[in-house]
Parts: sequence; structure tokens; C-alpha cells
Amino acid sequence: MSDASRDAVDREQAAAHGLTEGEFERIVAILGRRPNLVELGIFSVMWSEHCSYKSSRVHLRRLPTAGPHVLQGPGENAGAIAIDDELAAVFKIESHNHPSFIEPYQGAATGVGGIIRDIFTMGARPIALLDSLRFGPLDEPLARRILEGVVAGIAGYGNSIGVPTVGGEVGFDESYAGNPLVNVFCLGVVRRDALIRGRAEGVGNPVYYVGAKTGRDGIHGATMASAEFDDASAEKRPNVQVGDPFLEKLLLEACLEALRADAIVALQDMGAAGLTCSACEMGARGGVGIEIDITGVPQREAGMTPYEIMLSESQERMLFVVRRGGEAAVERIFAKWDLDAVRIGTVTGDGLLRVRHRGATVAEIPNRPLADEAPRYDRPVREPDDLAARQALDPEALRARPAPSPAEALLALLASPSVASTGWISRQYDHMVRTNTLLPPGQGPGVVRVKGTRRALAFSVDGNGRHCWLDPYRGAVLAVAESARNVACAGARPVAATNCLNFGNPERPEIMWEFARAVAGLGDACRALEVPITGGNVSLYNETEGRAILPTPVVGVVGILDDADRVLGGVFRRPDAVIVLLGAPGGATLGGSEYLRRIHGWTRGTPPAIDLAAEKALQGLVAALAADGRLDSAHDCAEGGLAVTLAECCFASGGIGAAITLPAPADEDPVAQATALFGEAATQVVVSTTEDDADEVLARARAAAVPAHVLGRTGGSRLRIANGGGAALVDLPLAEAEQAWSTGLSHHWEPSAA
Amino acid sequence: MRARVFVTLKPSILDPQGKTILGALRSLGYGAVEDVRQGKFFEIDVAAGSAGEARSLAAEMADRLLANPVIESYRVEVEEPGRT
Amino acid sequence: MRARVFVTLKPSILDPQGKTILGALRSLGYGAVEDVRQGKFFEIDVAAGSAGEARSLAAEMADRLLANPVIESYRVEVEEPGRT
Amino acid sequence: MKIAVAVFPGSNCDHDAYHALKHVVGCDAAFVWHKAGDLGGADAVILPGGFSYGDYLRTGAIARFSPIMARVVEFAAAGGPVLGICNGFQVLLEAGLLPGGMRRNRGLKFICEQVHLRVERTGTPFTGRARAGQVLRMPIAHGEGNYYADPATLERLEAHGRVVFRYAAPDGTIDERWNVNGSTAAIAGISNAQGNVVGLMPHPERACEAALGSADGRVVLESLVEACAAARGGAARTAAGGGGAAAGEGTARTGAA
Ligand SMILES: Nc1ncnc2c1ncn2[C@@H]1O[C@H](COP(=O)(O)OP(=O)(O)O)[C@@H](O)[C@H]1O
Ligand SMILES: [Mg+2]
Repeated sequence: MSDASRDAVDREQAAAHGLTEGEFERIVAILGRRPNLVELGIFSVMWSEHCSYKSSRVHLRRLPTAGPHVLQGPGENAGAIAIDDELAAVFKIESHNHPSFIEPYQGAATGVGGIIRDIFTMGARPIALLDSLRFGPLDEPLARRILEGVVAGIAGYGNSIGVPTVGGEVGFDESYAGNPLVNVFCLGVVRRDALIRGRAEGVGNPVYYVGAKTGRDGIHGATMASAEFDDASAEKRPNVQVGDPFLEKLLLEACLEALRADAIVALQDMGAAGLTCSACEMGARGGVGIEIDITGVPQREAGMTPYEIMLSESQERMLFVVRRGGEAAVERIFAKWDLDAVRIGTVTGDGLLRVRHRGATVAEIPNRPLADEAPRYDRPVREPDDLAARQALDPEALRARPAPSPAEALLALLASPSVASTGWISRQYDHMVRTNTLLPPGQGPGVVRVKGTRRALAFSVDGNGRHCWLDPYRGAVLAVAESARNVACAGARPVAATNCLNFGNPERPEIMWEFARAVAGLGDACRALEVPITGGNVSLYNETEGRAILPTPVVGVVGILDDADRVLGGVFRRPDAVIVLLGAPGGATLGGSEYLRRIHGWTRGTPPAIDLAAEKALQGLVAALAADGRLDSAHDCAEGGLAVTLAECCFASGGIGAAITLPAPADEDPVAQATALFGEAATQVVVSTTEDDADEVLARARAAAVPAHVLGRTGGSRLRIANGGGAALVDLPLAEAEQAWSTGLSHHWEPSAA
Repeated sequence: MRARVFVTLKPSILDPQGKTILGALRSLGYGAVEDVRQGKFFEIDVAAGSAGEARSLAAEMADRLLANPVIESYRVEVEEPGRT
Repeated sequence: MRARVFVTLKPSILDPQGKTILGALRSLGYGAVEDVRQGKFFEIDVAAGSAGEARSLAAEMADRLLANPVIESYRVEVEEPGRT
Repeated sequence: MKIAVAVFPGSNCDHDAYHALKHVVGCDAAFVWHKAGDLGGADAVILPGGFSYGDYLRTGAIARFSPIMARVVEFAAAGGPVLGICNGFQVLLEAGLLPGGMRRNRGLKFICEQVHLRVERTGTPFTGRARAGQVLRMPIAHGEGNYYADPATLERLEAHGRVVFRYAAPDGTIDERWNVNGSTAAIAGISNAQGNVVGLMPHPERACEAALGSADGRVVLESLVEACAAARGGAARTAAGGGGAAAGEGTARTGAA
């Protein structure tokens, strides 16, 4: 009998660790005895929602994960797709919502550090980041402080480690005031034959601890009070981790160098649940055991207990399984980079995670059940009672309200922080380091070339919580469509996706319903658009004082451009170009629109309907036209509708204006006018093309059965939008519109600029 | 009157800067150095009727702006005029 | 023994951090604040036989590494064990 | 001909400089590790951008003690061309190879954007192919590029034409509005007295290909290649070049390890 069976805990301690009665019984059954405190801690973190996906797994199973480009689907540190015969792109998105509320700078910074580690643990060099952010309205000082801290944190970490942040998105709603969302996407590149997985193999292979020292960071608050600990550890500790981008930069270089030396069998970063999670998951994936002696774990603080060492979430650490004989190479490489690399264990054949400390066995748990037999809950779902009320949008009620003129409404929308220029944010991000960035932030999706090839990769993160709150299924479909459409607008073929599911408390049936519906929509859209999901992240319990955030699935689609020189931006490039609307001109609705929110303070109606076959045809057409060099620019129509899209096509163009006529017939009704100008529709793209190419563009659209409509021409220094009868609804100096747009966000910090 | 607010990371919080500086000092040959932590301070010239008033003003500013209570702690000193 | 090295920008050099903080404090309503300068300090635990030795070691480290004499000046304090 | 790109822990524009030299400008480039004992026979040295030692303490403060810096100091003293870009510039300041120091940007934020520079001096190995007054478009990406020189130093720099680049309007006008980070006299780059050591905050290596937004930075790297070729041509001159006093700001600091 091992020493681990001593000092068994009871049900009360299990409950204090957040484990249910049923879960505790399951642990007892797996072990054949009651766990000790260290084991209880290990089970509690491995079976936490965060690590085990116990509420979401039954739904995630329905996502499509296979496709011709997919090299690695969900289940590893990140997904991977083929770029060509030689290279792979590795990417994933992760959330760091709760830590970013507690300490915006460090929360966001460590989030960036975590997702970058997920990419290089696959052997890939991280080459780009995107961020998807949500905050409360900026008239609240707290929201401004959180945004400022989060942006500085992303910049602080990303800039320092030398991975460019090439794009992203930001949105605002009251529901995020006490629970901001910080989702970060990272993409890396690796030779396909050098892709590595976190699968421990080879009995007798040594296990190494590398990177930063372990401190008492992030050890779960509830368990800290336990009488087992000395006074020093029981003292109330801030549950905040501080990132060290410098150390991670060294870790990144050392890991890639050790991988090139072929000294490593498997590696995994120590993220949530730290050493516990990395050891257990690597063992479970490989069907082997891992024995570690944590006495030798480099420690930052004195007197750490085995419980604390196993559960610490200190950043910038990794666990390696080293190829026998490769020890010297690993140690030499880590010494070169001035990093700790300490042998702490061995791969064993018994399938157990065995933890030893100062000569005693302090935990002994079968890996497989610990990792894979976590409870799964098919939690009850219930459609919210007020769903019909949410979706009701009475045009009469709207007509009865005072409304600004179309020009005033356009200026107000352009100045809305959700629409306005994010230059104040992206200027703080080094978006050029590594010299691959082909589109500056704000001009479309992120696009980076792949050095050594003719290709480039385009990627975009998108999500609209308002749409999902009104209809989670359709909202998720729209998010996938928008993200893929953005990628297509740069001239890329969308090939795969990742996702981050930000929701409230899954134990509430209405929230679980939102989640289930959103995942169903995600799956259907990804299938139809042929962008399989290669991984992602789930963030639940996003609530403050019982009030959940808007359900916010964020989708990141990745696409491939065969010819990097053919990359397309969203901004007009010359005067006298022909402006064409591709996609069905009808279908725009004010339901769930930015217009309703900004002008009337309403989140109501149903978001735009979408036909996924038409969407696929549109995306294929845009990418093909771009590849043939037939387009000057392509811009997806999203928040703010056609009028805002047109304005955005003019901004940053060096002052090229436009004059267009709306496709809708003339209508004096203000609601109809607002719908034509600001209504939002899926499946629309505004392109510009030269006079010479315009006929070809229209002919190709006809052949692809994509509706195409010539809107007008670029040129002049005004923005003029006429109705079907030719009367101007909007006629503004471009400079005035651009001023509203460029200061809409920044004036919250730089009042003088407004 | 001049108040000084000294801000440091709370003891258990990782101090990457201090750690890196420690490494640099060691490699410059200062083997006797055991630990380094970095902090910041603010010298605030404030019109106050008394040292006590200056102190409480400085503490309030530290609470509200100068220190991040989640990870930092602070200490206030007041330099009384004529005493330096 | 613990030495503290306080580093500030030289008085003649405009301190962008101090200036920004001054602006922020004023806009928080602290009109009584006349000037703010920000500096940094290092707490150095050093094995030294005497306070004098600790002081001169710290000063040397400041000269060589911790302060940049082109733009900064520094001051050293030693905390004698048993006296705190 | 070979150009060395130094790699400090935390350098992150080292690959960018290497790429621009090797694959765009087409000259031989080699990385030199910060612990290396020599420069590998290079004809010129680039100290690249990044966050050496995390920029903890002060930008460039720790890197300047790297063993390779002792070799760079000797190389510079012998008249060898040394270019410090961004963090590399900061290292040169800390090492005393160039005068002055860096403060946080005015506004305290990191700034990454394209700026315009006016070429103020053409005689250096890095501006030989530029025209005086030429305006170059290049990105900056830094949080601490607010250059400071005291009045006496500034006077010396101006009097001897050692200001190499200034932040300017697209038409070359110098005025405070275009002084993006608040630098003394809108200085973006300077040289030592001999002109063989130049540091600048903007990134010429990121501006070598039109697809990246500008190819204006090529003039800097191509000037360097030309200068190295010329130096090889007249090899005899090299030893005489610096007169052995290149560190001579009087501020070169003690004890490069
Ligand atoms: N929404 C999702 N869709 C698909 N796969 C997911 C999703 N959420 C998580 N996964 C997958 O589950 C695995 C575990 O993810 P996670 O716990 O976030 O990893 P980490 O240890 O990096 O935090 C990963 O392979 C991830 O891609
Ligand atoms: Mg991971």
C-alpha cells in the first residue's frame, strides 16, 4: 500500500473544493480508496469546468472537425492545418476574461502569454495575434480603465515577445461592464514534419521541468483556507499572476531550438492547473504513466507544500518528455538561454500519475480516468421566457420615435465606439514585427505572408453578442459567416476555424439553451462553409451579480492566399473606380442592428437571415476575383449597414470620396430609409474595381449566381448616398465623417482630439 | 509640502524586473546580492496646511491612482519643510 | 542587510510620467497638487559585513547599472538590521 | 562582405534585420550571439530592435554589459560601421557610444505607426545614398523613444552635423506636431563624432519592401553595403578610420564585462 492512501479526506473537504457528492464517489471508485488532500486538489482542478469542459463537451462533440486541410483537430494544445505540402499553420483562441477584470493589465498580458505557449508547444513559431475584446460602455470610468489596462497588457506582452498583433475587434455593451471579454487568437507556422503533440511516450524517457520558477500563483482561493497550511500560505493572497514576457521569449527560443535538435518527444505548457494538468494530460494521451518528484521543482517561495506545487498556476513554465540520450542537448540549450531545465521524473508503464515529495508518495492516480473520465453533464436547457419579447420589433413603435436625419445618424454611428476607428488601440500594438504583415490593422482581416513561399494567411475574429442574445443559433451562424467573409475579402480561401465560447452560468437552463443553440449554429455554419473547427476554448460563468453577459461566441476563421501579392484591402484605391455591391441587396434588417442600439437604445428584433449556400458562393466569388487581380478593394458589410461600410471604404484612402445610389427603390418612410442605409444584412460585400474590369466582375458574379449591383463611383471629397429616385439622403464632406469615425473611440482618453 | 509615495509589489507577487536585475548584478560579479525587488515612488508637491493633511491627501491619491491595490502596496512619507 | 537605491530623472529633465500623473491627479480633483515626479527604487538584500560596506556596494551597483548618469541621479539608504 | 546582427536575450527584430539584409538587399548576414567572443570577421554590425532583457530596469541597460558589446566598442573605435535600430540605439546610448538618453514617449503609450524622417546628414555609412533633406517613410514601434540630450550635448550634435534623422511632416517640414514621441529637437537618429556609429528609433529593416508599406528603409541598408564595399576596396584605410577614439563621448561607461 502506498503512502498516498494515508490522510484521506472527507466529503466536506471535497465539497470545499467544489466537487459534488457524485464526483467524490467517482473519485473513490477510480482510486479504490478515498483521496488524500493533494489528490483531491488534483481531481478538483482537472475536473473543474475550465479543464474538463464538463458542461460543454456533449455539445462540442457536434462540431465538424475534419477536412482536407486539417492536420490536427481539437484535443491538442492547438489545431493545425496544411498551408502547402511542407508547412502547417497552428492556431487557437483563448479567453482570459475573469483575470482581466480583476487586474486588466496582468490578466490580459498573461492571456497573451498563455495562447502563445499553446502555439509553440506544437512546435510552431508564433507569428501573429488577434484580439477580440468586449467592455462596458465607455462613459463609465471603470470601463475606460479596464480597456486601457487590457490594451496595455496585450501590448506589453505581445510587443515585448515580438509577436505582432495584426488585428482584432472590440465591442461594447452594459452586460460586459462587470465582466469584460478578453479573447486572444494566436497563429504560428511550423514544418509539417516537425509538428509535435503533447503525447508522452517511451517508458523510461526522462521528464523535465523548464522555464520559470513555481510560486503560489493562482492556487484556488477556496482551498487556501484549509487548516493543512501554515500561516504564511493561508494569508489572503491576491489571485493574480504577473506575466514575464522576457522569460517567455527565452522559453520560446529555447523550446524551438530543443525541438530542432530532435531531443523532445512531447511537451505541454503548464497553463490552468499547472503541473497537474500537463503531467496528467501528456500521460493520458500517450497511454502511459508519469512519475515525478516535485522536491526538485524550482521554487520561487519558501516552504511550498506538494499541494501548492501541483496546483500552482505560475506562468511561463513547460513540461517536456525528453528522448533518452537527449538530456545533454536539452540542458545545454536551456543553459544557453539562461533558463532552468530540471529533470523531475520519468515516463512509466503503469498508467499512473505518481507524485513524490521528499521521499514520500504524495499522490497516485491513474492518468486516463483523471483526464478522460471527468464527469460530463447534459445540463437542462430552457428557452428564455422573454425570447419572443426580445425578438419583437414593431415598425410602428420605431416610426413613432424621434429620429435624427440620415446624415446625423451616420455621423452618430461612425462615432459609436463599436464602429469607430480602433487606431487608438492598434497603434499601441506592434503590428509589424517579423515583417510579414501585409494589411495594416483596420483595413480588413489580419494578413501575414509566409516567408519562403508565395502564400499568405488571412484570419479574422468575429462575434456579435447582440445577435446571439436575440437568436443564439443564427447569431453563431452569422459569426462564422462574417469571419469567413472577412477572410475572403482579403482574397483568401477560408479553410478552417477556431472558436471561443463566452457564456454565463451553465447551471441556468436559459444560459445552457443559449450555449446549445449557439454551438448548433456554429456546427451547421462551419459544415456549410467548409471551415472545420480545429480547437477552441469555452469560458462559462461570465456573470456579475446574477446578470450574464450577452452570449458571445467568437469565431476565428483562417484562410489561405495562394499569391501574397494579390492581397486585397477594404479601402478604395483610386478615384473613378466602379463600386459594386455583391450579394443580395434585400435582406437588410434593423433587427439587432447597431443603428437600433446606438440611435434608439434598443437591442431587439431578429438578426439578419442568412442562406449559407449563397454565402459560400459569395465568398468563393470574392476570393476568386481577388486572385485574378480583378478587384481594387473588398469590404464586408456588417455593423452599421451599407452606409457605414461605404464610409469605411473611403477612410484611410487618402481622401477618396464616393457617390452611390441605394439599390432600394425611393421610399419616403424614415424606417425604410434607415433600413436601406443602416440595416444589416448577411452575405454582402462592397467591392471596387476599375472601369475596365467592371464588366468582367459583373459577368463572373452572374456565372456564380451571386447578385451584383453597381452602386456608383469613387471620387470627389464627399460621401453622397442617394435613394433609388436619385435624391441625396446623405451628402457629407468626407473629412467630417472621417473626423467622427477617427475620434469616436479615442476621445474617451484624448478629449482634445475630439 | 512634499509627500513621497512608495509603491511595491505585494510580497508573493512575481517581480520579473527585480529578478532580471538580480541576474544582471550577479553576472557583473556582485555575488553578495541575495535578492532585488523593484518599486516606484512619487514625489508630490502639494499645498497642504499640515503634514497630516499632506499625508492623508497622498494616501488618498495612492489609493485612487498611484498604486494598484490588487497587486501593490504603498507607504507614504511626508517631508516637513524646514526639516530637510 | 538591505540597501535601497532611489533613482530619479535629473531635475532639469522633463519627466513625461510625472507630468501625465500630475494631469490625472488634477482631473481627479486634486487641485492642491503642484508637481509630481516619478522615480524608481530598488530594494537590495546584500550580504555585507557592515552598513558602510552595504552602502558602498549599493552605490557602486547604482553607478554601474541601476542608474544612467546621463539622465538620472540616485540616492542610497541602508536599513540596519535590528534598527527597523 | 558580411554584416553581423547581434542577438541579445529578448532581441526580436534580429530576424527582420537578417531577412532585409540577406533576402532583400542581397548581402551576407550572420547572427552573432551576445556571449560570443568576436564579431566573426564582419564588416559592419547591426544592433537590432526588440526588448533586450525585457527592457526591465531601463531600455538597453543590461544588454550593454553583454560580452559582445566589448567587441562592438573596439570595432567602433577602429572605425567599423555600427548601426543601432530602436532597442539597438538604446543599447548604444547606455554603452556611451552615443550621447544622450531615452525617456518614455510623451503620452506614455507605445506607438507603432509609419512616420516620416528627414535626412539631416548624408555622410555616414548609413546615409551615403540618401539626399540631404530627403524624406523617408518608415515605421516606429517603441514605448521609450523620447530622446533626451542636455543643452550642451545638443549644441555639440547640431554644430557637428551629428543629427542624422529628424521626425518630420511628409513634406519634410519640422514642427512639434510631427515630433511623434516628444524627442529633444525632434531627433530620431544621431551619429558619433566620427560618423561611423549611428542609432535611430525608426525601423529601416521593416521598410524594405513595398508590400510592407514602404521600401524607403532600403536606402539605409544599401548605403551600408556600399560603404562596406568601399571600405574593402580601400582596405588600407580601415585601421586609420576612427583614430582609436570612437567611444569618446567622455561618457563611455565602466566595465563592459
Ligand atoms: N469551443 C471549442 N471547440 C472546439 N474545441 C475546443 C473548444 N474548447 C476547447 N476545445 C479543445 O479542448 C482542448 C483543451 O482546451 P483548453 O483547456 O483551453 O487548453 P489549455 O490547456 O491550453 O487551456 C483543446 O484541444 C481545445 O482546442
Ligand atoms: Mg494548453
